[in-house]
Amino acid sequence: MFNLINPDGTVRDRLPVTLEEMKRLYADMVEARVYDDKSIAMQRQGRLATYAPFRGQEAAQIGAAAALQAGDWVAGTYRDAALNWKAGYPWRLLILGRTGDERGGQLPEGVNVLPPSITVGGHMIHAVGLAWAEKLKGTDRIALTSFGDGATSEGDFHEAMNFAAVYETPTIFLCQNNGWAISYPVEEQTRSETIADKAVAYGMPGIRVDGNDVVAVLVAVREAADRARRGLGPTLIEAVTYRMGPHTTADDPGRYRDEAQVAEWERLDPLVRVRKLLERSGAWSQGWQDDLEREASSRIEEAVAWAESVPPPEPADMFARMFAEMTPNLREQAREIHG
Amino acid sequence: MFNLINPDGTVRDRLPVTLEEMKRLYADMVEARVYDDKSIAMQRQGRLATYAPFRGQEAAQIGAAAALQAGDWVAGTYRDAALNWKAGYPWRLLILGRTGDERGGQLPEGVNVLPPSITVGGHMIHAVGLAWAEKLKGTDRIALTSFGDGATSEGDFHEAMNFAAVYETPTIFLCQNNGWAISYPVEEQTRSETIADKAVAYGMPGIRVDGNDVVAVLVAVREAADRARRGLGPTLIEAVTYRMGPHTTADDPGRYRDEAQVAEWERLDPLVRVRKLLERSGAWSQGWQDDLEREASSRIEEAVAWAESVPPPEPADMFARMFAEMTPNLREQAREIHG
Amino acid sequence: MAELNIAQAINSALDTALAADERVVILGEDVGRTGGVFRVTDGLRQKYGADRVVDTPVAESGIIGAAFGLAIAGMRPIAEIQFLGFSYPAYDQIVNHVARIRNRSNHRFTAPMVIRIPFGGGIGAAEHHSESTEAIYVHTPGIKVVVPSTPRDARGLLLAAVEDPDPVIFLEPIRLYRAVKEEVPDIYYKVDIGPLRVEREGTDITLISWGAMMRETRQAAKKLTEEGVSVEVLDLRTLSPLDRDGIVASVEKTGRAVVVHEAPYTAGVGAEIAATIQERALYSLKTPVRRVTGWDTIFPLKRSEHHYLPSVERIVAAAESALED
Amino acid sequence: MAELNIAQAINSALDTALAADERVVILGEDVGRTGGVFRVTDGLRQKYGADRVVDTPVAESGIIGAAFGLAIAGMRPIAEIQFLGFSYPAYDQIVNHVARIRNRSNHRFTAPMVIRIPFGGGIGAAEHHSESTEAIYVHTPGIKVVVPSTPRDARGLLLAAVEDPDPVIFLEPIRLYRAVKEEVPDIYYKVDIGPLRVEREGTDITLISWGAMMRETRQAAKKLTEEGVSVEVLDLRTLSPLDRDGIVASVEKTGRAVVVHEAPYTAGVGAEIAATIQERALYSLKTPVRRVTGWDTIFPLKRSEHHYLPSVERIVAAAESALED
Ligand SMILES: Cc1ncc(C[n+]2csc(CCOP(=O)(O)OP(=O)(O)O)c2C)c(N)n1
Ligand SMILES: Cc1ncc(C[n+]2csc(CCOP(=O)(O)OP(=O)(O)O)c2C)c(N)n1
Ligand SMILES: [Mg+2]
Ligand SMILES: [Mg+2]
Repeated sequence: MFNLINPDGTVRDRLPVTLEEMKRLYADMVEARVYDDKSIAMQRQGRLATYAPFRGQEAAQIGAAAALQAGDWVAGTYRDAALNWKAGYPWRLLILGRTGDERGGQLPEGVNVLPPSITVGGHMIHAVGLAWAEKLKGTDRIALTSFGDGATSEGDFHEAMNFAAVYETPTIFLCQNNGWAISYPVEEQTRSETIADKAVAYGMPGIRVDGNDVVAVLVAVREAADRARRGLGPTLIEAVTYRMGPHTTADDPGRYRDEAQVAEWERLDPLVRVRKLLERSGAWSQGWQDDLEREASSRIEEAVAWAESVPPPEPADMFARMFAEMTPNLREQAREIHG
Repeated sequence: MFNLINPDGTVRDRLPVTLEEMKRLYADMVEARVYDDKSIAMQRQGRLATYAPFRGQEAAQIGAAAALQAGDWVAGTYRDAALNWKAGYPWRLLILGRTGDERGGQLPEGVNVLPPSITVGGHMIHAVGLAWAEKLKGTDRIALTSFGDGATSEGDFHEAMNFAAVYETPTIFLCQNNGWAISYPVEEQTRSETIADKAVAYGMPGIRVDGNDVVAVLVAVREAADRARRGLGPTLIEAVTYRMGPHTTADDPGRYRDEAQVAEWERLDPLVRVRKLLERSGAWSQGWQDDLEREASSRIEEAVAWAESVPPPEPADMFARMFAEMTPNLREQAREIHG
Repeated sequence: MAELNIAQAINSALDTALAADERVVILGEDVGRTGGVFRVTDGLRQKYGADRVVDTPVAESGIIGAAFGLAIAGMRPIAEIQFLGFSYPAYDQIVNHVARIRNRSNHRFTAPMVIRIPFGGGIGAAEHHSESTEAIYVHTPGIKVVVPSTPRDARGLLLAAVEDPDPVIFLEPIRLYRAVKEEVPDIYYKVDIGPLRVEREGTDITLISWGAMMRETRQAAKKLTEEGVSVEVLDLRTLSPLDRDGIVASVEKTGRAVVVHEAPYTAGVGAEIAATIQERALYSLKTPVRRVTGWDTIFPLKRSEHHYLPSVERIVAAAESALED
Repeated sequence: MAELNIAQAINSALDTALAADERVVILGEDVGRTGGVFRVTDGLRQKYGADRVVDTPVAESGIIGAAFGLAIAGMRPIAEIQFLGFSYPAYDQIVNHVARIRNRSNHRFTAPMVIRIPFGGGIGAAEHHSESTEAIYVHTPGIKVVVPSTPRDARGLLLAAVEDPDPVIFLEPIRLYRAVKEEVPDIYYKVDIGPLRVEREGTDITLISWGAMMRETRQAAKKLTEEGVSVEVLDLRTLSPLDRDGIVASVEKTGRAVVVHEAPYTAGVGAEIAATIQERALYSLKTPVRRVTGWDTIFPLKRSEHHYLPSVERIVAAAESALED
């Protein structure tokens, strides 16, 4: 398993990032975690719908997004808020979406992140089509799709991997193997040794990386992105990580998993090891940490305030969103709802 | 690639079959080829619907079926008439089916062959469920599913392989890699080195065998069957073979493939090598060959005569076949059709 | 007898079926360890073991296809799909195989299996969690479609479905899982698949619904009754085969009908019901059959859900307009 | 102008679209080298290259999902599924993604793509090759469903579908591919998606159909005309959005209607049409709307096909019984 930063913050190898970059990655992970915590709290207060926390997966998501360029495509899941945010999806729209408002899916022009997919598995092939289009158009854009261990059981994973390999599309398949598909552990989901091994079936490189090591993920995705941009086709990256929280705020992991396992992964926290590394370089202080958290908090609170101030959707919007131009049938129904 | 009999009829190794068994395998392949030829001819005469010839794949099909025991399940495709027949599907019912009569799918009790699947890929998982049931019931029956190279691109292949591995069902996955999915060559369908390699993704053994060598196929399937019966789970077998004829009688392979390729495979004919081997052992003579062909012909002609004598289906059958007991709606419609 | 809600009634039916017939196995995502995302299979794995209550990979086509094989080889599988919107990856297996094997083999092979699927909106869920696409399965010959709206029916219909020699899709109204309780016999009893249930008798107008919309329909009926209207309420319970005789008999009596469903308007099951009524009872009809349905839009997220779901007011308004004719 | 059959008209539209807009790409099983199993894409790969007319693996979900991604990123994909019965593995992609991205992203991302699918029975084909399950797509908000029955409409509707900013399922009646020829303009022209075509005007009864069943419907109309009946014939051409106004206008004039389709009776598109007519034109109706449809059975194999498909006789009989009222 490819890894650069040890859990205690020591490094295996010279890191291919500057200290400034390292601090940026850390700051982003902190901000993501603040968002995660706030989202859970807001769900408890009844202000947000069911939420799928990513705690423990910050390194995989921030590291991957940090390796992308503006204009690259991202197609991820309901658990990928940190990835999507780092790729340009504003907190305020993510939050608006979670209040149950379709306008949360309307990304700013230029941000090529698809609104997260809620069905498991269906979106991976989209990143193949997106990348294929860029290849046909002759741009150097690529597409990254992120998905869970559970998603690799879906037939759509297989078709997506195969299409990407066959047409050599510039696609990165990023599997966040977080140990669980809701209550079903990854050890039972498949008998392949690793998820990275599955790349063999498609003649594609398969890389296994420590998903709690933000730099290792960054490097792995960057290399895959380079290959993709150079026309060498797709890569599967398995980022080995862990879902520290429940599947969603509606889930009770006590029903199916051992606290001991959670405690073990607690030791491997993706933020802690970077903090230790920075500490060792004299680049971390409690004051800085407090600043980061306070600033992140205030940005996210602003976003929340904004989202909560968005007037409720008009009934007419529902009809208008179906096609470029409303059909006579929809016009009629929109009139009817207005009474 | 596992292989025992060379194209010239010499052998690589001591064959684990008696001369009598060898003759039986040969006789079955001859009978299958007679059926294939007749089916094409009858389609040309307008007596049978579109037909998918298996010429060139006799060894893969007869060898595989010969390795099974009575009661084992078989779930194959539209091209598997030889396999199905050897597993107990009578010619007369296969032919009745091809006249466009659902009664052709009504196998005799005790013959556990599913009527062939026409959709590509959907039936592989059935063999997982069938085998799983036998495992739960504690019998030593297994299930074999046969499919083409093209079918390995379907998501259902992936889900079937994964379920079989996860639940360790006694299932044999037999891929007849015949080089083509209609007009799409196997080299383009996937970038994996071989189809057998795909087994890695499921932690399953993957065997590549010379599909034109009836004994090699027999041995490979027998070993997989032994493993399955001993509770060691599923196996993927790639039988490398070639579709000598068109995809179906409606297809014109001249549009997409080189005659040179066909000629090359002609030299590897699965019947010829066994004939040469038998010749070398003094067990083949032209007279015997003529007998085999004549007897096969007459059996198949009898089957054809029988199928053609089956009175046309009653309209009522269509309704009665939907459920164990007709719904009021179907009873009404059945009355209506009677005028 | 015990006071049970629908989720508990289904759990009790599953328990009964597992105990009564060792061929019964349950399989689906998260049905085992955690007892299903709605806790409907709670406790069953502990009681019957991991071989009979089986957690599966996230692969809906695999679940249905494997259950189909199990059924053909003599088991009685009960497969769960987590939400109706996730049944689509299994659509091919359901339509092209499950619904067809009896026909394909002229009765030689059959697939006695149940596919349990929670469905419907109203809980402010994420995308894909609110579908009511029962019409696509009602349009599929070879499978039955059952939709309870009461705990008693839920238990009885599910036991009937498990015993049925043919495949049954069993749709469970999420919004009602824990909304209603009633006395449910713990004896082994079945509610026949097919006949509708006349829930309230009346002579002025027939309200027709199923599943979660029965709640609004009942409330509308109550309101109309208070206004002095004599309302007949039909809970269809089975959507395929449809109890056409029951529907027609009611409308022949009342001369007016309102069909209520959550699914989109166009080509929903309401269309079939309205078409049937005009076909067989045109001359009894005093006014067109009204359809009060979801709109022809994607089921919206939480903030717009109340705009989408048929309300008591819309049902009452439709009934009142019908009563004017 | 050239005399073309429907297969040729579609081929000519594809050729025109590929030439006119370099964003257009065709993908599907066997569409390239061999020009499609019905030869509808014949010659296009040779002319436009393997990058624009792309043979794909046998993976319907992959084809639709990849086309969807292509469309979002600015291409204009035309995906082919070989038969309607093979569209089911792609059902999830169509319903859960293709039909929903505009809604999910509030117009930010869209999927302007065409899904071409041959459909319908009558050629004595193997199982799964004769489906007419258009109703399941008509019931799906967010996609349009188009069905030509003439060469001229085929070319014009396909060019309109390629230009449409939203996804269009384009159903091609197999039985008519080579059955009819007519003069088809080679200029770039479009036939609007939506409006039905009044193929024959009349005042006594309206016959409504689409796709391959237009043939039997036309023959029935001819027969009835010979008997002195004034028949109006509607070719719907677009099933979603449905031209309700056009249908209602005709039935308000004639007071009688027969809907003809191959799909099973229960919850077919005929149900929607009958429901709409009774809803909006009840008081014009002299007699119930008749549905002449396939039965609620699996589409049978060759020997029983003639029992299944609506015949000219059944249409005429339904019309005659309607005319008695
Ligand atoms: C097609 C489909 N099937 C089932 C579900 C229900 N479901 C939601 S998340 C999930 C588990 C996914 O696990 P994994 O892919 O590992 O992602 P994670 O939640 O761990 O990030 C399931 C089964 C769904 N959303 N879509
Ligand atoms: C789901 C589905 N998609 C497409 C088809 C059309 N089709 C029939 S056979 C075939 C090629 C299959 O190739 P392969 O699996 O290699 O089997 P072979 O015909 O070579 O035996 C295709 C695409 C189908 N029958 N089912
Ligand atoms: Mg996971
Ligand atoms: Mg092949």
